[in-house]
Amino acid sequence: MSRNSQTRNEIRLTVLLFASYAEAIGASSVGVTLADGATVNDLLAAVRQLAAGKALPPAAVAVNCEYATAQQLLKPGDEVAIIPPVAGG
Amino acid sequence: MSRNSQTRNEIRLTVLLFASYAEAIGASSVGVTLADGATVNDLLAAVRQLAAGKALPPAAVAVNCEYATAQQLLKPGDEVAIIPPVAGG
Amino acid sequence: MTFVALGPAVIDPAALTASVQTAECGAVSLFIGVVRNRNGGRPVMGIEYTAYEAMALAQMRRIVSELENEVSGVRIAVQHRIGQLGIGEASVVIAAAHAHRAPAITAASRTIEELKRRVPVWKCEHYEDGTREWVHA
Amino acid sequence: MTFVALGPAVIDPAALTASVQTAECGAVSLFIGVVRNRNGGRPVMGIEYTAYEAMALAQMRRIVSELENEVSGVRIAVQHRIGQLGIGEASVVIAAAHAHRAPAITAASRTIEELKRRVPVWKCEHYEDGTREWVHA
Repeated sequence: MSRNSQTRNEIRLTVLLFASYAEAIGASSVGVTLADGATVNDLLAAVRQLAAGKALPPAAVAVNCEYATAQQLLKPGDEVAIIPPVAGG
Repeated sequence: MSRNSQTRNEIRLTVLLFASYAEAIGASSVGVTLADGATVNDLLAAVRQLAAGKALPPAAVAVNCEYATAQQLLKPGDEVAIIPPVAGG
Repeated sequence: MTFVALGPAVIDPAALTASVQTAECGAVSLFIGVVRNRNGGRPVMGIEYTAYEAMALAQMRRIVSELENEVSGVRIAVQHRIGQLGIGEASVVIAAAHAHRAPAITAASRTIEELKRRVPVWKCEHYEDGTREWVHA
Repeated sequence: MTFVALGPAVIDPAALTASVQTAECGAVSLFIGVVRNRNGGRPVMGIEYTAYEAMALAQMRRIVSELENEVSGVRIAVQHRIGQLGIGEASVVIAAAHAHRAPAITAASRTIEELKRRVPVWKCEHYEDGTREWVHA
């Protein structure tokens, strides 16, 4: 509870991975730590880093089972998932 | 085979009736005799006479299982049917 | 090959689906026409279907063949029931299969439209008050 | 009331039909998505479907509810299968019922379009040569 920890808060999130993203990263979920004020775009960039340069399709991000916008802010407790291009049906 | 019978040939046809027409005329088929050169329109008029003024919807005529035009000529041996407005499905 | 049928038998949509499906199919579109409990605001108890059977079959075959020519690669099956049908029973089932969904859906939809326009089948509705009437839609 | 399901069970189109049909229905339109034996010219042996299940169910419910609001009187059911499917097996079935045919057909067709656009389900195609690939259509 120092002044420092209050100004430099971090958000720890568990990110669900599917399909090509799960395969490239080798996990069905990963823990990521982002700076307070991080957006969906920041999260996506952090996750793509984990793929270590493997080719991946562009992906959307879902927050709490809803498609999120790129500039949407993340907050602790959000259920976050990377959504590669869907191909149901 | 007199000269007379050759010039005054008649066409005898059995006409199939369905739905409101069968009900109004009280039969599922009727025999009609038309003058040589009779058209589909003539046949329809002759059949409607048999309904004795009962209200009937406009109908199409089928000749050999095909929809016929009003001016189409009839010939002996044709399978003729009155087709009230269809309502399948 | 094409399955077209008309008769008093209960229609099995699964059988029609099977008749059009091949390993190349990615989509099957089914249309099921059902007897409903009212028409034009009047309570309906049931419908009696009659047909000019030879012509109805010929026209159904024609419709299928026209659409199979028009929509390349589609396979269509049609079965129409005749006789006395109760509420909820299927009077007609159409199945259309194709590699892709859009042509399958279009073919099934076009088939029911053409069937209603051309196929000599008639229905006599039986009403709650005991009367009956030929439908001239 | 609305039936929306996702899981490894074989889908029964008759059960979906029954779930949407009422005495007021005159038409049921069914769409069946099927695994086919080739894609983009490559011979396919089978497809493995995976889903983000919670979100897929939420999105399917949302689509059904949007279309039931938009197409007055329509009733829609959707079931998607996941797991390893062979050629000819149904991956998705949609049933839409309405008093009249046009809204039933429109609703089933719109449902499959929306499902393909929004529902987080993915397929990994297995090819004849032993390779596999995630489909990013």
